Amino acid sequence: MNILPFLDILLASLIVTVAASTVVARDLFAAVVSYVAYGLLLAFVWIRLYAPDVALTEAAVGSGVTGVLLITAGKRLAAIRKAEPEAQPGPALKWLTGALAVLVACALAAAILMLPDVPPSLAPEAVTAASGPGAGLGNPITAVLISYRSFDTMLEKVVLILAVVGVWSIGKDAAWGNAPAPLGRSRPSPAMVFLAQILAPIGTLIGIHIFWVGADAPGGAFQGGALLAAMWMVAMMARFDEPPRIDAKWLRLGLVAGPAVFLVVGLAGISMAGNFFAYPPGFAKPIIIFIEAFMVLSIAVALPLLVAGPPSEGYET
Amino acid sequence: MSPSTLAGLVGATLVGLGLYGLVLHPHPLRKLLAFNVIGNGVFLVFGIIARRGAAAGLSFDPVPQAMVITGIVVAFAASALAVALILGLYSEAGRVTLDPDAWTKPGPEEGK
Amino acid sequence: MNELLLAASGLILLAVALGLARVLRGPSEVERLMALQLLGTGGIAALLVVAYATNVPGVDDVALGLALLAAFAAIAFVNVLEVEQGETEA
Amino acid sequence: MISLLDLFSLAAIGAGTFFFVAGTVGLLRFPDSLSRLHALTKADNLGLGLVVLGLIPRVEISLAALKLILIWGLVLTSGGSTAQLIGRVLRRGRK
Amino acid sequence: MTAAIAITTSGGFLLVLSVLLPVAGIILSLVTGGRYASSITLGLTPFGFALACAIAFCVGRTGNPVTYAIGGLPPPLGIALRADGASAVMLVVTAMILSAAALYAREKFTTRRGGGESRSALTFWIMLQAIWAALTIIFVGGDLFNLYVALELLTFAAVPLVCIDGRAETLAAALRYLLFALFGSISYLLGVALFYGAHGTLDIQLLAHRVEPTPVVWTAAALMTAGLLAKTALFPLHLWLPPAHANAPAAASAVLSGLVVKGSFFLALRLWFYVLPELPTGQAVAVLGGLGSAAVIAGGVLALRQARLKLLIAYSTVSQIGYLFLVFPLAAGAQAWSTIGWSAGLMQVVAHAFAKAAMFLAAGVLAEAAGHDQIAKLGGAARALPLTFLTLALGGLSLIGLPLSGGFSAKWLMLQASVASGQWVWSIPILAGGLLAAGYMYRVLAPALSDGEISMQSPPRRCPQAVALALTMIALALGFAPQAFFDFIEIGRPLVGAS
Repeated sequence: MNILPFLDILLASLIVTVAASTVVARDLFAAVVSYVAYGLLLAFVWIRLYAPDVALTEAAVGSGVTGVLLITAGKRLAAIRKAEPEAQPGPALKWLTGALAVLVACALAAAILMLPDVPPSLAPEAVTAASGPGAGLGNPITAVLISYRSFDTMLEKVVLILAVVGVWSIGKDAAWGNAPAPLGRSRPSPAMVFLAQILAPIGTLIGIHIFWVGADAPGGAFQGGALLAAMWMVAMMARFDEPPRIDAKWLRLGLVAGPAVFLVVGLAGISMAGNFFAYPPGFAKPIIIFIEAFMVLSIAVALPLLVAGPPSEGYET
Repeated sequence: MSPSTLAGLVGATLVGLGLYGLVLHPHPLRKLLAFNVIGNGVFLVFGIIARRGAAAGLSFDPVPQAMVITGIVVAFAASALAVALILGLYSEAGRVTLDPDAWTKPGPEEGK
Repeated sequence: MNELLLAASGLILLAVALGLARVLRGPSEVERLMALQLLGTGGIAALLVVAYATNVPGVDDVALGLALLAAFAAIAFVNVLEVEQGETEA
Repeated sequence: MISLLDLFSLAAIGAGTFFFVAGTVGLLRFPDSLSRLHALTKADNLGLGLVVLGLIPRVEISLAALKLILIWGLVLTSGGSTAQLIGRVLRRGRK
Repeated sequence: MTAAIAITTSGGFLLVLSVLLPVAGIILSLVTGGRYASSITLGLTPFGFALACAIAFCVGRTGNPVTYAIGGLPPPLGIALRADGASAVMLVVTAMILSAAALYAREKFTTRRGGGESRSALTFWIMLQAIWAALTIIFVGGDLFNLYVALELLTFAAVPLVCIDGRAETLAAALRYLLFALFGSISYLLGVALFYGAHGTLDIQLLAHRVEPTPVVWTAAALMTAGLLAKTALFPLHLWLPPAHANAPAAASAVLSGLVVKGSFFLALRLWFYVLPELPTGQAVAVLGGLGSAAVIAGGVLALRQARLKLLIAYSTVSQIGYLFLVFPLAAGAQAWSTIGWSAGLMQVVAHAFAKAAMFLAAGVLAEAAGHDQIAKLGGAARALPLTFLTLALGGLSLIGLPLSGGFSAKWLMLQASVASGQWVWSIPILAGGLLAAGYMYRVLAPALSDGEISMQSPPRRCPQAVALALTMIALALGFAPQAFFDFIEIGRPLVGAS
């Protein structure tokens, strides 16, 4: 007897149930918590799909940091929801939307079932190229992210910068330059301080470890950077550290370090390897790790700032 | 049914569920949650495509997996911007409705 | 052997997922978060067992990351509750 | 053919599973928040601990075993501290 | 070898530089702080314009698209950039309108000498450069996933511009815009996933050779199109556009209405005319044309009912976007008339970009000088602000489609294509839209030319007025575009001359 299919079916039904409760839960906070649970279960699914790199990213970014962001917002907004009655959509609209959703889901499911029997794949090319002179990495996903599709990855870092500036821009004019509001209460409880003291150093080590092994094993700049970001947030919640002033020079430099180094190395590629964003054969791996190190820095700086929100008026450093 | 097909069907269901929530919920944070449900459904579709593309000694096709990693980070950035807008709206107006009529109706200059 | 491991992992997953009923039932926010914490821990356990039964490489690092994030999430959630308490006190 | 080591693994993981089930039952059935918290912490720590214990004989490299223990340690520390924190919140909420 | 179709051509490096220039500008602006952001942006625009012209020159000289394989890694594993005639034109237009918007905004979003960095200035200049970077990638990108990242970049750049003044109303508009845009991106991404699953590549040229009319491809195309329609604000997905465009500062409105919505429209063109040209798309393009017609009418009618000038111009955008989608039925296939349809579509994109940007800038001058933009209270404004109303009137000329303007060329060519292809039915919305545009332009101009006496809060500034007028002059000058222009935009289009 083979149990694996049953496990998969269990997992699938759990995911759908939790997603449904995210969508239909009456209580706002319950919906948010359901969503975080959904993210955790998804990490499990990614392992079942042989995607440990994605599982780690989903756990760190999709569930961890996003979870904190949403739960904090949900907690603040749950209070007003009761005060403000919302216009509920009428039954006709509900049925219509439901029918549309079912239609889309069915069409999509049919399309997925009709994908070609002999699936196309770039895996052979990626494996050959990843171990070739251009990259020299054991983890083909890292090779795809930093070498073949480096352009995507650099632009995605620019997206993070824009998101940070966009979040800052929602603050007040008078508050510009200030730090965002602190993440924790003014006198954190001893238990939290204790936990943060233990967690932050261990977590930092694990984050660096996951970045470092990323060249050859699951992990990499995204995952390592997200773990470091989480640890910085822990330190800020326990008030070891405060959110930085948004006009701090080091903060700006840290934010742009990843894309800036990527851009400079990409430009240098034309003289070193004959093409923009090409790496000279033989030096590819050290260069990739060099770029990744700065990307880790940028991610570790950007994610906590995105959660911390716009600069705050009431708070002076 | 193979695990990857199952995951694909789950992905399709998630997209449908999220779409329902995105259209119907009046509260912007609920809309954002629904959007994220859709997003993860889409990532799962990438996931099964990666899993189907197992070849050359790999259990997966690395290209779609790399795209999912990029997508997850972008989706987080989007959620952060949306949350900042929702909270900004709340602190500015004390409410978070998206209905445009609600903003234009009580405006004193507009009414005259 | 592997089948038994998978069965155990399925059981753990089922158990902690049933605990998620607390997310909907509440009644308070603390309860919802407790169910989430149980899911986090149980998820790590089930993940480890499945990974060793199906030989997916690199899962120990994923589980390590998950354990770290479970702790992070727990801190963040309690922090959310505490900030609110602090405000009501003041 | 099941070896003694395998038997040990199974027993430990089985016991771990039991604690998770028990923890869930406690979370769902216990009448008040504090006793639910109590059930949850026990399940967390013992359940995961036993599962890790059962898996350790099955890993080849000692580094992986170390990682497993680290995982348990992390969950233990955070579980304990958060239980205390949640307890605080609950007690204050009751006043 | 598959690489044969995507090797780097001479001049290809210009494409990479034109993307990296604004990216470098963003990085520099953030590091040096808002005080220098405006100088950095204004300093880079001439270079960006020169690069766009150089790319256009390379395309025109060889008569073939300019391509570049990034990192020397050709598709399917690598990413290629590819500029054809249409991309080159869009690059030049983007550089011109962004430069104009930057000049216009120079005084408004400035930092006082000795003062610290200001919120609105830093946001505006960084987002302006980000729009530039995103649009450049959208116009030259050759990989569907790369284009997804560019679409997201565009969203993240455009949304903060909408709420730059921070009022609750604008925050709500920005939030609605963001949610629509996110839905659009995720729907697009789902289509990308299916394309990859079915054909194992996302490179537009490779995909064009591999696609077959299977249900998977149709589903993917439908999903991507739906997402792009939401981002382009095609009726009935237009609800987010008017509040967002009407509430942004004038310079931002001009860019949003003139260029940003064209970005997602351009991707729709890429999808249907570059990825799927070999497929029988008859019914699909008819649906798009039908939605476009509905948008022309609905947008025009709604514009007639607006009380505020900026809202009226925003609804006029909804209507003019409708015209763009008539290009799908009118340029489909490889008939002689489809060339006319293609010319008409591109001309409409370009003419509307200039005219609408000019009108939003003019509306900005007016709103600043008069302190409001209520149409009913504009009596006599034309005498106080003659240049501004000249701009509005001439821009309106192009929107209506009166002779000797870019808008006239576009609509005349559309009529020709609909007659030549026997698709008479499309000429109804083309003509009706012109009448509606005449109606809403009359609503603006008639009170302004009347005898009323409007009180000016501040004297109008000269430079912004001149910038707006220059843009509208370009929109008119497009009416004299020579045949060489229409030949140029055909460069690199699949199926051209195949019949």
